[in-house]
Formats: sequence, structure tokens, C-alpha cells
Amino acid sequence: MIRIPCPHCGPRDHAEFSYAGDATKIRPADPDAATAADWHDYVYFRDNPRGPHMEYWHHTQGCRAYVKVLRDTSTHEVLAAGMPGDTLEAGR
Amino acid sequence: MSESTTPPPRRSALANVWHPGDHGRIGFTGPQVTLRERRDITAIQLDAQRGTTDGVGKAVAAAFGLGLPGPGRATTTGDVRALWLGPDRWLLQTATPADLEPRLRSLTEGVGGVVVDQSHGRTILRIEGAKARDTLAKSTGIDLHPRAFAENAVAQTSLFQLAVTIDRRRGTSIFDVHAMRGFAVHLYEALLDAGGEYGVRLV
Amino acid sequence: MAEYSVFSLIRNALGGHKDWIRAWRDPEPKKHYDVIVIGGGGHGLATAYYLARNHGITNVAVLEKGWIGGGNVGRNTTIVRSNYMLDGNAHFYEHSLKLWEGLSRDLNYNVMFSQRGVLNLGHSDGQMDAYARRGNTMRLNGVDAELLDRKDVQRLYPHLDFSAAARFPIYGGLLQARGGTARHDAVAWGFARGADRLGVDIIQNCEVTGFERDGNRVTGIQTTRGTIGCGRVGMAVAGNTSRVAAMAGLRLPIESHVLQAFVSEPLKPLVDGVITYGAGHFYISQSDKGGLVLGGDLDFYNSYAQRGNLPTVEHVMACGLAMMPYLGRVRILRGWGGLMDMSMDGSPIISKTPIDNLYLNAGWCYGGFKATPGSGYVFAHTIANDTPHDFNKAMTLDRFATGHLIDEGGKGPTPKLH
Amino acid sequence: MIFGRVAIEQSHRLPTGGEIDRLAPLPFRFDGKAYRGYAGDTLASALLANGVTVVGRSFKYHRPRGVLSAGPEEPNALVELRGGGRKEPNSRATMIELFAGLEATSQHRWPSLALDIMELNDLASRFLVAGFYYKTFMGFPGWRFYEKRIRAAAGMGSGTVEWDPDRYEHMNTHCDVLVAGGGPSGLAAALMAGRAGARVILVEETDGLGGRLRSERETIDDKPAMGWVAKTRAELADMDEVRVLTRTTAFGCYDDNMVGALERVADHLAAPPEHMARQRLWHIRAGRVILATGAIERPLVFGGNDRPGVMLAGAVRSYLHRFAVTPGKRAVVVANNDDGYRTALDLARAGVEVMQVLDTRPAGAGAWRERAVAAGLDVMQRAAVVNAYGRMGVVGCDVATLDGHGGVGDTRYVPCDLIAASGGWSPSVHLHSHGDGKADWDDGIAAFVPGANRLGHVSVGAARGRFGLAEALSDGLKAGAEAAKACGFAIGAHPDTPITDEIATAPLKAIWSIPGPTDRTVKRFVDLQDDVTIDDIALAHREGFVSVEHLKRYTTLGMGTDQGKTSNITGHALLAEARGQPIPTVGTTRFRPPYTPVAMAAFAGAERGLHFSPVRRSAMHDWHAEHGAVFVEAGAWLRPQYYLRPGVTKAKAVMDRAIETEVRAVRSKVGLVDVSTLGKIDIQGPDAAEFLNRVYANGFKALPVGKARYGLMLREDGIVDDDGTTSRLGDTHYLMTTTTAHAAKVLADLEWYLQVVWPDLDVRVTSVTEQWAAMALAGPKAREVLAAAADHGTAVSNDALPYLGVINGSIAGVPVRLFRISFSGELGYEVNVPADWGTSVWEALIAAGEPHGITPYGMEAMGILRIEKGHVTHAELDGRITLDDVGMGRMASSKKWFVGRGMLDKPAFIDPERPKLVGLVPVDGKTRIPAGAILVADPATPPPVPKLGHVASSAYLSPTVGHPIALGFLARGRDRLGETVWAVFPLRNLSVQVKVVEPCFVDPEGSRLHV
Ligand SMILES: Cc1cc2nc3c(=O)[nH]c(=O)nc-3n(C[C@H](O)[C@H](O)[C@H](O)COP(=O)(O)OP(=O)(O)OC[C@H]3O[C@@H](n4cnc5c(N)ncnc54)[C@H](O)[C@@H]3O)c2cc1C
Ligand SMILES: NC(=O)c1ccc[n+]([C@@H]2O[C@H](COP(=O)([O-])OP(=O)(O)OC[C@H]3O[C@@H](n4cnc5c(N)ncnc54)[C@H](O)[C@@H]3O)[C@@H](O)[C@H]2O)c1
Ligand SMILES: Cc1cc2nc3c(=O)[nH]c(=O)nc-3n(C[C@H](O)[C@H](O)[C@H](O)COP(=O)(O)O)c2cc1C
Ligand SMILES: [Zn+2]
Repeated sequence: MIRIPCPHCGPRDHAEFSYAGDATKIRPADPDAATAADWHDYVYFRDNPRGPHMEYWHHTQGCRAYVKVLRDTSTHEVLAAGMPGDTLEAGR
Repeated sequence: MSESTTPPPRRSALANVWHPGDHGRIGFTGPQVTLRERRDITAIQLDAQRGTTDGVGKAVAAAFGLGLPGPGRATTTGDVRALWLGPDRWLLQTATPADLEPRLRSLTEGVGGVVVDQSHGRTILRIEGAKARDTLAKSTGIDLHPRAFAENAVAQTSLFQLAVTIDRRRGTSIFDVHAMRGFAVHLYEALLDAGGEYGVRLV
Repeated sequence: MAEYSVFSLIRNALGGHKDWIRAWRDPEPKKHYDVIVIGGGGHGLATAYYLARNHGITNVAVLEKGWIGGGNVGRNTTIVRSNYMLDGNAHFYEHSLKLWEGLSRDLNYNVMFSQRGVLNLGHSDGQMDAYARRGNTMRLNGVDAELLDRKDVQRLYPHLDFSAAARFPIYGGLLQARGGTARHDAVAWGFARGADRLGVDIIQNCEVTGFERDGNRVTGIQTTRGTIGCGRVGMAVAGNTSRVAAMAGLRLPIESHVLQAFVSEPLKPLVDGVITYGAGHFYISQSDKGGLVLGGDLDFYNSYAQRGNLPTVEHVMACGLAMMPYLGRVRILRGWGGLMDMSMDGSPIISKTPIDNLYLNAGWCYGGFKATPGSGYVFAHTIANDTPHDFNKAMTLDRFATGHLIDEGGKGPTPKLH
Repeated sequence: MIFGRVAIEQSHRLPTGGEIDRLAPLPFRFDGKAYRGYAGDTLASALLANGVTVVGRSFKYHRPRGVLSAGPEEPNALVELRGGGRKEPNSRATMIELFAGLEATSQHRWPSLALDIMELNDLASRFLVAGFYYKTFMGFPGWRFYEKRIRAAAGMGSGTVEWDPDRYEHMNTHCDVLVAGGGPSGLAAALMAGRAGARVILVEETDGLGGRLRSERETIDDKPAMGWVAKTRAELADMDEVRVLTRTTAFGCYDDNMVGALERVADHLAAPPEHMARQRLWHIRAGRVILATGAIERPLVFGGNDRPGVMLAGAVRSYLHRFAVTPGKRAVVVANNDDGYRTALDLARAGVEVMQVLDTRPAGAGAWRERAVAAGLDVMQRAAVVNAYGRMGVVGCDVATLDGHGGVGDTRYVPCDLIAASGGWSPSVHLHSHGDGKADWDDGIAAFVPGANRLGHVSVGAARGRFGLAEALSDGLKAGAEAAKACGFAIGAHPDTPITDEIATAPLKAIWSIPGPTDRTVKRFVDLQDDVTIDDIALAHREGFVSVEHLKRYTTLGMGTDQGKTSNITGHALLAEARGQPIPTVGTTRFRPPYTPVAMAAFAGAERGLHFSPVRRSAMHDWHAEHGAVFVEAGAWLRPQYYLRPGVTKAKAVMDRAIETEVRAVRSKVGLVDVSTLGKIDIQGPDAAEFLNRVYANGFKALPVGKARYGLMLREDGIVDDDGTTSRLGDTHYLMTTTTAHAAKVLADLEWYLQVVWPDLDVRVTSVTEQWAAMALAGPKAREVLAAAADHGTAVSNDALPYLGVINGSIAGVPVRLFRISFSGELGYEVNVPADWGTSVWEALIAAGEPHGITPYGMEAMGILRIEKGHVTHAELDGRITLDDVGMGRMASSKKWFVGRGMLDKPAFIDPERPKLVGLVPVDGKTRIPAGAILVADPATPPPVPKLGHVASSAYLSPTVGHPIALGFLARGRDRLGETVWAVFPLRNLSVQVKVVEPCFVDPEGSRLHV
């Protein structure tokens, strides 16, 4: 069980969360300025790294917050966690 | 056009299944778990809009003498208990159904509070007794040990596949479990099953 | 006489089995190959085999970072079927199934393809309607399919949960009788041996670490065993697709997720065919050794760890018992994980790429084992002719841009849901 | 006299000693024959006590096999335990605790254990070498033919099709320190951590504490070591925060120190007591994990080393000391380490005739050897057993000296009925490896020991290759203290390591196979269960299967129920020899959970039957049940499918009639349906309007207070996601409804946009689905009924509550929300009621509707009503459909950006050939158009047939229009109105010619809505 340190609830089983994927994807902020290619990239492409991966987890069965997590995809180790707006660094 | 003016009694989601008495394995010491439904509770969810946390907190404190609790905690004053539900979100609970909702509404209007009545949306089961903790531990992954989950601790978590709120009341072995009303029968059956080996008294 | 046959077996038995030769050689990498296939999984090996067999291209190397067959081809639940609905998929998988039907003989290697039938259970009217649509489409495509009602299912598998206590009652099912299972390792080894005998070099313990480029062409492959020159490059690295593609500067509509599978202690025959539960993600069959081979859903997070966590294990087993309550005391012997290359519409990509001589084979999600021969066949075609085969012409990389998605499940660009 | 008889029956039982309770004799049966053992026995020890040597048959060659070990590593002695729904194949006799009435049968043999015709395989073994099946069975009559026979011969025990009557459950717990293994090192660790005040859990697989101490004669502080164990157990029991679980196997280490452990609560009983679980699966979340799992002894590989009567030396000591059983009367002992001497001495002391003690190591001194010699034992150094004889049990063996270069000297026959062998010990690194731990090779003990471990798991004692008792104890004390400290506990004085009376051991010298007779019929087994011989390993190597993982898969080495606990290292070492490379280069195969096999039901726990997945019930559920509702599940909710009158059964015709009645009632009079299951989301905040405007494709900004509007949401990829009505309850307050199936997802999506994408929007969203019961009153008489039910002051006239109006009101004294919306196409109202009052209001409406013939209706009728109106649901919105496809393209606002808009111009989405929503009616006016049928131009086309579309939903009879109708998608469908195509259903050999019509069959102008 991966233990995800929810910034609100503390460490919880990952089973309480729903995985919400890549947190490096930024939705085009100004839709009028966004090209088809921008949307295409946002919706379909993923870096999918082996190693530290910035991702969102929704604390669905908890406080219902989206939590930003830096997690190593090769070990499942959680390196850092915070709120969606936070910039995360390993070890925090 | 009908003439009624006062609402009829509230019907529990468990009205049809609740059979008071002792269930499961009853040892010499009798049932080690007691289960009761907390009925007719008024439960109002209070949210603070962006940047109004303080204002909302102050308004509530002024009116009820109640500090809104921080993450994972509950506070009680007199008749009203406030549970932390999530960021900027609380549940205010009272057993004396009065005018909690309108009061909260008028209190927080203007200071940025959002009020949502959830009185009917949740079934609340109180579980207590020597084996209450073990019964819950058969399904929830949170640490219910008093070192980690002391009196007035509150958690939103998962229990028997349901999203629930567990509220640790006075003492070490009294818990209120709030679950969505529609799943009340499932929760009830699952608790009876889990507590079966300890003996469960339904009151 | 074929190298492998009952006669050669007898002859060797009498001779103490001293004369068997290596199933595939262990060559040193050459300086240059006409085609380099990256990934010694089922697809990579099949691609090399068909390049040699169908296109006469034999100066081919398969580069494998570990031991061949150590990826998903060696860790899947071995279900083979062609019950697809969308045209972009359906003809491809049916072609693959046809190749399976002749594969052991073709390879002179018994891959134990066993057409024991694949049954998908349905648990609601809506689901049965969806099966009907799928089955009807299959029939119109010339693929076998049978729609079973509750009684038919009960006749086939009387011991499934037909009781009142069933949380999801069985309404019926969709059966593909030609579907079945195959011996996964044998598929890798059979293709490897077949390719080897046609001159392909299979190079193990050779991890690709980078690409050498000249403009829009790949000129060489950097590996842990040195740089190797190449004419064309086919990439078939399944769960590692994004990583290898990134070395070539490509970003892809793929996420890698972990999928677990399990095997029970060996039992006398207990489950005849392949059965999948329709009210949760669960599938089961029995291996020839006697182990029940079963699997379920992803762990639902990106992973390269080849191992999963307990909640998924428990959920898979709960699904299994919901369908077959009599398996309660059957013990799980081993569980493991594989890396799924989950694409954004749940369907594969067998395609040219923005790089002139680099070809991509990926996006297999839960289901690429059944595709192994078909995938090798059309990928070899695509590489050899620099143009897709009819069967993979819809499986392009640019379909995400044009909207010509092949979304069998209607789940949208959320790969974990496929 | 009972005791006298038992003593005679138990021919191999020692008169004294052991952990057995001689006052509690237990009758049991094996293969139908009655025996007796004692409480404290395992099935294996009880069988051995009764002189039973053959217990099972091997996987491939069906060779007779006896008991090899005394623990979970047992490869041979597998039996079918119990019967009926409780039958458990492949149960290890060495781990089955004896209980009165135990029934076990041998397996994998026919017709009997003694006479098994499949033993012919042994004669054919020359052909049945590793991987033979890949080389043959390819031709006529096809693999399926051979496979049937192979499958019948394969497998081990047989399962059952009866249902297991027992309960299973999970238990969650957290601790500071988890100790796996209750031997001396584990106990010492638990003691230290416990004394520091840490929350400690110690799990021990067997029924008691002590580990190897139960099987040896050792002392601690000059007293029998088991006394120390008892004292320690007592001290641990007194600690509030320490929990000791015996009969509990830590079976897997998962991420973040979650350890899975299986407690066998009632397996030592004939049946679990009522309400008790048979097994309990623990989820232990630990701060620190200490692995004190001991070591597993390896057999030696020599000719006939699989014969019944060849046992592990350490197991022989277990049977002697723990069970007071002598597994033989005349023993030969052979080892590559000092355990041979130890075993021989113990055997001799127990009165067993020790015929010969063989040490494969070159001659040399050693304290143990000297003891053995001093005790008068016949010791041969640099010598070994080269071949054992005896089909159903060892009768003797050839022993010979080894020349050290793969040859043997003169052989000598030694009669014996027991061969105790030890090839050294392998630390149990399984759990360490599950958690990504590395294994390092240790030449000193010729085994893998735990290496680096990212998770910080610490292995102690034998699990770390520290085989001495004093070492184990000091290791445990240290690790326990450190773990507690790491968890923030203060450590008291470190106690002195208890004193032991150990004799120094001489180093082991690995010998991976003992050279033997050249006779090819003599087999030397590496993996006993799967019959992998050294010849198989040589063959695999010859054929290029030279990675350990290939070796495993080609020969099945280590793939049996024991997962190679006694065989893997030897097999890998032999491969290394063949490759001419050091063992660490060759490596070992991957360890995987579970450590020992775990029942599926234990994993599933209580989530079985109806509790497999929770069901959800609406507030009016009991009313529906009392009124004949037949329920069907929809998104976890139980919903009335239709209602049966009392006394009517559920036949199809009746069902159709019930539905027809319900539909007619709605169209002609009035009906009432429970729609509580629709998702309801309360949306409030200053930016609520802007927010809705972004998530819905159609405009929401202009929606006035007191009004409802139908809305459609898209996914980011432009595909229709969900629909529903949203009402504006106040200036900054909205109520959104969603489909039943998507309610949870829509809420999560809204939270996503608010928290992650547009954190600048100030909006709060909450699910109020459960707060409000909801019911839809529909039909020409709906207003009259509502007016009759409504309390004074609640006006429902067309002016007071116009189409799409929303008001607060009161019915039966209950405050309600009234929405004038309709899914059926009739004059309709949705009534939202605080859930506890749902039934009261429902009953009030039924009562008020009685004079108008009000009829409750269910999902089926609702389905027909909506098809008649051409309203789409999930049957149409299947995740591949655009707004345009369902004819709602014009709803998408061009004035604003909304989710999914950026995708709408993709070529495929604007392709005119895309199938579009149409209505379909049978050309003959009566044939049903089944859902799932495919639309084609010509039903006679041979495959592959070009497909034009499909039928999405179908009403076999629309009572309103009087014939079957359907909704479907047809390529260029909007241009084909009036044309005919075919709906074909080859699965049932059906085809229907259908006419393409508008997808609305009733009141297309919507006049009924507005009355
Ligand atoms: C648990 C599980 C169950 C499944 N069940 C089924 C099923 O029932 N039916 C079905 O049809 N499909 C199933 N699948 C899917 C199927 O196994 C895969 O889709 C398919 O095997 C993928 O193709 P492959 O065989 O070529 O992949 P792999 O065998 O994974 O081959 C890829 C190879 O590339 C190598 N590689 C990676 N990176 C590099 C590098 N840098 N350099 C060199 N080599 C590299 C890897 O080591 C690997 O050997 C399942 C998968 C899993 C994990
Ligand atoms: N003669 C030798 O060379 C030799 C070799 C090894 C061990 N030993 C002796 O063994 C003892 C070592 O002590 P120790 O404590 O390290 O080991 P141990 O073998 O005494 O104890 C290990 C315990 O762990 C339990 N166990 C193993 N795996 C488990 C799991 N997954 N879950 C739960 N329980 C599990 C076993 O049942 C056993 O009781 C010493 O007395 C030592 O002298 C001697
Ligand atoms: C179809 C199938 C059947 C298997 N049967 C067995 C089995 O009988 N015994 C066994 O130990 N492992 C069995 N395995 C699992 C493998 O041992 C191994 O776990 C799997 O190939 C993944 O490799 P890994 O665990 O080395 O990562 C089986 C695997 C598959 C795919
Ligand atoms: Zn949280």
C-alpha cells in the first residue's frame, strides 16, 4: 500500500484516493490563444517518466482534496506531497 | 390542497432491518459491542468561501461559543458539535433539531459561508464497547489507536467500501460512524458481520 | 525431418539428449543491421521472424535489455481472442487469431494454442445489449461469436454463482469459441528460435540507451553493448515505450501502469475455458500445469515497478469469488506485475513516426499477447514497405490529432480506464 | 487400555519428550485408514509416528514421496485435507496441525497411493525431459487432443465445486515495529522494542514461539532454551502495546511497510466456531520491519535422493525433539556442514541406530566432528551417499568416498530406512526481496543473504545468515532497540546477550551435486515437487536457457507449491557450474508474494456474496418492496424495474404487461417514479454561474433564479460525458443533477476544475444526492395530483410553476423543492424531499393520485417513455458520441469556451459520414428491432459486411404508437429520413427491415409539456 501524505488528513492508504494522473500537464489557460496542437498535447500526451513523477491524487474517500504528489514510478516511493498549487521537491 | 403543517416523524434508512437485541457470539461477559443509530440529528455542512475562513470561524464562535476545529478534529459546545470534514469545510451537528440551518445561514451570510443541509443525507451509527475499535479495524485503514486517534479525532476515510466519517467521541471506545444514507443497510450488515465474533447488542 | 518432432524426441531420448542444439544462438552484435528491432518480447521477436520469413530481410537484430520473454509476453494471463467491435481493431485481431491457429506448425514449436473458448459474462440488460452489438459486429466481420442466455451459461459452467446471493446476477454472455490460451513463454521462445533459424541475431542483455541521428534519420543505436548501425528501426518495448521513445525525442499518448496477475497452486482440471466477469475486472483460465491463472484491473497509478499492491490483489480475488464461489479455498501461489503501455484510446499504435526510419509498435494495454503474431506480421510489413498493412492502417499515431480514435470502451483519454 | 494401544500403534513415537500432549490422543484418517496422534502433532509427525512413509506422489513422474521437511518448505507431503466445501488440495502435511477427526487423502495418484498407474511416466522419463512438450504434439489430431490428456495428468490435488461455508475477514493495524518470525532473534527484537514502549506486533507462522529452538536442544543462561522462550512470551504478553500472533504468516511485503499476514484462526480445529473467521488477513502498517524469518535447510543432490525416508537433517531433529518421533530405526546421515554431526548425535541419543555419518567436506578437525567420534559414531569424511534404494521407502544406500574431482571411490551398501541430509541453510530472504531488497551472495554459508533494502527492513538472526543462537539473540536485541529508537522511543539499558552453550561450527563446504552412478535410470533431483533433475538443468543449459529465469520457466524449477524453497539455490548453482560462472553472476530468480500460498477467500475477506460490493437503497425502497417492485441494479442503486400486482409471478409476458400498464398510465393519467438515484450537486459561490458556463457546453449564464435548464457536459476530448438539468435556486446557488451512473465522476470532475484548473473561481460543490429523495410525477393529471397533495401555500398552477420553473413548497408538512421538468414528455414535476421524509411525501402523492388512477412506474417504463421521446441515455451516450451525433450540436454555445470545445473541429468529428441519431420503425409494423442489432444496407452481403450503424435502444412495443420503435445511429442518418435499411442480428439469425424516422415518436412539438 502506498501511503500518501494528504496535506489535510495526514498519511493515508492510496486506496482511499483516486489517481488523477500527470500533474505536469497544464491546461491551456487562455482558450482563445490555444491552438489545436496545444489542446492535443494537453489531452493526449504524457511524459510518463520512470523515476520521479508529478501527479495528482484525489482524496475521494477522505477530504476530497486533490493532492499533488511527487512519486518515484520505479519504486512507488512518495518523495513529496502538497497542494495543487505547490511546487514540490523531493524530500519535502 | 392538504392541510398538514408539521412534518411527520423522520424515517430511518434502517427502519426495516433494525432488530434490537443481541447478535452473534455472546460470551460470558455479554456483547462486547453496542450499536445504536443516532436519529433525528440535524447536520449542517458549513463551507468557507475563498479567504473567509476567519470570518466564518468568528461568526460561528460568536454565535455558538464554538471554535471551528482544525484538520482531523472535532469540537463541542453544549449541544452543537463541529467536525472537520475537509479544507474549509465543517459539519455542525446537533441532536436538538431547531433552527440550526437558518441560524447558520443568517450568521454567515455576508461573511462568505456556504450552508448545505445534510441532516437527511447521512446515517449515523454509534458503536461502542470493548471491541468497537477492533470491529472498525476490520475494514478501515486508519490508525484508531488512542495514540493516533484520540478523543475528538475525526477522519474521513473508507469503511466497508464506503466513504465515511469516523468521529471518536468521549472515552476511548465510542465512535460515531457517518455514512451515506443509501448505504445504511450495507453498513449495518457489515458491522453486524464484523462484530459477530464479539457479540453485538443493537439498541 | 522437422527439427522438433516426436521422432527427433525419441531419437534424442535414446541418445541421452546430448544432441539438442541451442534454441537460439548467442551472437555478438554485428556492426550494422538492415533492421534493428528493439525489444525481445513477443512482438519484437515476431516482427523479426516475419521480416525474415515474409520479406526476406534477414540481416536483423533483436535487442533485448534482459532475457527474451522477460517482459509482458512472459507475465500475462495468455488470453487470446478476437472479439473486437471497431473496424480499426477487428480485422487486425482476427488476422492475428488466424495466425495463432497455424502457429505451432509454422514455427515448428508447440506454443500450446488451446481454443478452449473465451466467455464474457453479462450482468444487466444494458451489458447484454452491448455484447449483442459486439457479437453481431463480429459475425458481420466473419468472426465467430455466440450470444448465450443465462441457461446456456449455466449449461457450460453450472457452478458459477447462479444463486440469489449473487450480487451481480448472470444474465448471459458472449462466447468466442475460437478464443483460448497459449503457453506464453513458448511463444517468445518459438518466435526466437524461428527467427534465429532464418538468420536473425537475438542479442540479450543489450539495453538500448540512445539513438544516433542524422537529421531525421536514426543511424545507430546506442546500447549497453556498444553502438550498432541500422537501416531501419522498429520499437516494440511495451511498458517501456515512453522511455525508449524519449531517447529519440518522441512524446507519446501513453502511460505505463502496473497490472498484476496470479497463479494458484496446481489443480486437476477445474476450469475448462476462459471466463471473464462482467461486473468487475476479472478473468480466469487454467494452465496446462494446473494452476488457475487469473487477473483483474490495474493498480491505477503510473508504475515501472513490475509489482503491485494488496488492495488490487484483494479486489481481484473478491471478483473471482463473486463469479466462482467454489474457489474460496484455492490458494494463490504467486502474484506478479507487468508494465502496461496504456494508450489514450485503449488501442494499439503500429505506425510510422515523425522520424523517417523509426517505427513504433506500442499501446497494447491489457491485451497485446493475443496480438503477438498479428502485430509482428503487420509491423514487419510496415517496416519492410515503409507503409502500413491494411490491418494496421487505422492504428496510427496521428489518429489522436484527427479524432479517428479506436476507443472500444468509450473511456476517453484516461488510459487507466481502458 | 487406550494408552497402551496408542503406544503400540505409534510405532515410531519416543516414550518421552516433545511438545505433544500425550494425554490428548487424537484419532485421524489418512486415505481412509484410522490412526492416532497427539495434540501438538502435525499430520506429518503423526504419520511418521505411525510409520507411514509414503505420503504423496511427485508432479511429473508420479514417484512415491515421503516427508522431507518439518515446515512450510515441504515439497513432497501434499495431501487433500477435509472434504465437501472445505476440501483443500495441496495441503502440506508438515503444516497441518492435528485435530480430532482430521481426514486427509493422498492426491495426484490413481487408483491409490501405493499403486499409481501414472508411475509409468517414470519409466518414460527419458522422453519427458524438460520442455519435451514444446517439441511435439503439433500435428494431427491437434493440440487440444493431447492437451486434455496432459491436463488430466498434470495438476496436483483436486479442487471442489462446492462452496466454502467458512467466514473470512480482514484486520487492519498499525504498529511501530513489526517482527516477522518468533524464533530467538524475533523474540529478542520484540522484547527490546516492547520494553521501550513501542507498539509491537510479532507474527509467527507456526503454532508456537521458539523457532528452531523447538527443534534443538540448546540452552540459554544454562537452562533449556525453551524456558527462555516461555519467559519471554510471558513478558511480551504483559505488555499492553505488544501483540503476538501465532499461526500467522507474514506472506508479503508491500509498499511503504505494509505487510500482509495471514492468521489461521481456526485451521487447527475441525471447523471454525460460529461467527468466527476461519482465517484473518492482516494489513499491518509498520514504522519499522524486522525480518526474523530464519533459514531453510537444503537437501543434497544424490542418486535417489527423492526416496521416501530421505529427509532434511534439521527436520529429523524437529521430529525427534518437537514431536518425539523417530522417522526411522536405522539412519545414515550425510551433510556438507556440522549439522550432520548434530543430527547423528541426536538420533543416537534417541536410540536410533546410526549406521554411518558422512561428511562431504575434506578431512579436517572440528568440535562437532570430535563429539560425534567421541560418541562412537562411524564417521566418514569426504564421503557421501551416492544412491539410495527403495521404492516405497529407503531400504539402504550406496555410500562412497569422493575424489574431489567429480568421481567417487568404491561404493559400499549400507542398509537403512532413514537418510538425514543437510546441504546447508538458506536464509529466508523472501520478505526482504518482496520489498525491493537485493540479495547478496555469501560464500561462507553458500547462500544469498539480505543486501541493501530501500525500505529499511532489517533482517536478523538466521534470516541474515547468522546461524548461531547467541548471534541470533544479540542481533535481535540490537535490531529491536534500534527500531524502537527510530520510532522515537527511548531505549533503556541494553541487557547482556544471554549466554548459550553452543559448540563452534566448522565452515560449510558447498557441494551442489554428489557424483553418482553413471546408470541413466538413477535420477538426482533438484526440485522434488516438479521433478527437476540435474539432467534437466544440463539440458536447459545446452539448449540456451542459461538465464536463471529461463531455466526456471523451461524446467519449472521452483514453480511448484513450495516455490523452490529447498531447491532454487541448488538449481541456480548447478546452472552457474554449467556456465562456468560464479553464482552471484548467475543470480537468483525473483521472489514474489505470497511467501506461502494464501486462499483466495482470505484475500477477499468479508467482501463476498451480496457484500461483494455495497448496494444503495433509496429512501422509498421499503415502500417499493412492499408494493411488488422487482428491483434491478443501476450504478449500485437498487431501483424498481417494474411493479407486480400481488399474486402475479415474474414471467416475461407479465413483465411486459406490467411495463405496458405503467407506460399507458403515464401517457393517459399519471404515474410516479423514484428518481432519487440521479446525482445532485449543490453548487454555491460568487463564481457559480461562470463555472457552470465553463463546464456545460450550452450557456448557463443567463439562467434566471427559479429556473431549470437541461445541460450537456463534454469530456476534454470533445465527447459527450453527461447530461442533466441544473436549476438556479438563488443568486449564487445552483443545484445540478447528473445521471445515476456518472454522479460520482461528475462531482470529482467539478472538484478537479475548481481545485486544480480554475482555482481562481470561488465556488463550493457538495453532493446532496443522499439528502434529497426525488420522485417524478408525470402525466396529464400530474398537476391535479400535485395540487391535491401540496400543502396550503404551495401553488402549482401553470403561472406559479411554469415549465422549467423551480419553487419551494410543502407536501404533507414536509418542505420540498418542486421542479417542473419532464423526462417522459408529459406534464411533469420532480419533487425533492429531505430523504427521511421521502416515503411520507411519496405516500401523500400516491394518496392524492388515487382518484386519478396514479400508477407507480419503474425503470423499464421510464425507458420506453424516453425512447418514445427520443431522449438519450447512456445506451446512446456510450463514450464515443459527439453533440452533433445526437442532434444537439446547436446547443453548444459558440459564444463561450467550454470544456471539450477545443476538440470539436477534429476531422473525424465533423466527418459527414458519422453515424447520427435516428429513430427506427419496422417496415412491417410489427417486428421488434433488438438493441445491439447492426444497421446494414443489405442483409445478404457475405462477410465482411460494411456497417452503417447500430441500434442503441429499443422498445419492443411502444404502447403509445402501437408498434416497436428504436433509437439507433446511422451513417448520414439525418439525410436518410424515410429511407429503409436493415437491422441485422446474426447472433440470433434475425433481420428486420427498418424505416428511418425522426428520433421522436410522441409529441414532437412538446405541447404536452407546456399545458
Ligand atoms: C498481468 C498481465 C496480463 C495480461 N494478460 C493478457 C491477456 O490475457 N491477453 C492478452 O492478449 N494480453 C495480455 N497482456 C498484455 C500483453 O502481455 C502485452 O500487451 C504484450 O505482451 C506486449 O508485447 P510484448 O510481448 O512485445 O511485450 P514485452 O514482452 O514486454 O516486450 C518488450 C521487451 O522490450 C524490452 N525492452 C524494454 N526497454 C528496452 C530497452 N531500452 N532496450 C532493449 N530492450 C528493451 C523489455 O525488456 C521486454 O522484453 C497482459 C499483460 C500483463 C502484464
Ligand atoms: N544448525 C544451523 O546451522 C542452523 C541454521 C539456521 C538456524 N539455526 C538456529 O536457528 C535459530 C535462529 O534463530 P532465528 O530466530 O533467526 O530463526 P528461527 O528459525 O529460529 O525462527 C524463525 C521463525 O520465523 C518463523 N517464520 C518464518 N517465516 C515466517 C513468515 N513469513 N511469517 C511468520 N513467521 C515466519 C518460523 O516459523 C520460525 O519460527 C538459532 O537457534 C540457530 O541456532 C541453526
Ligand atoms: C500463464 C502463467 C502461468 C504461470 N504459472 C506458474 C506456476 O505454475 N508456478 C509458478 O511458480 N509461477 C507461475 N507463473 C508465474 C511466473 O513464475 C512469474 O511470476 C511470472 O512469469 C512473472 O515473472 P517474475 O515473477 O519473475 O517477475 C505463471 C505465469 C504465467 C504468465
Ligand atoms: Zn485528505
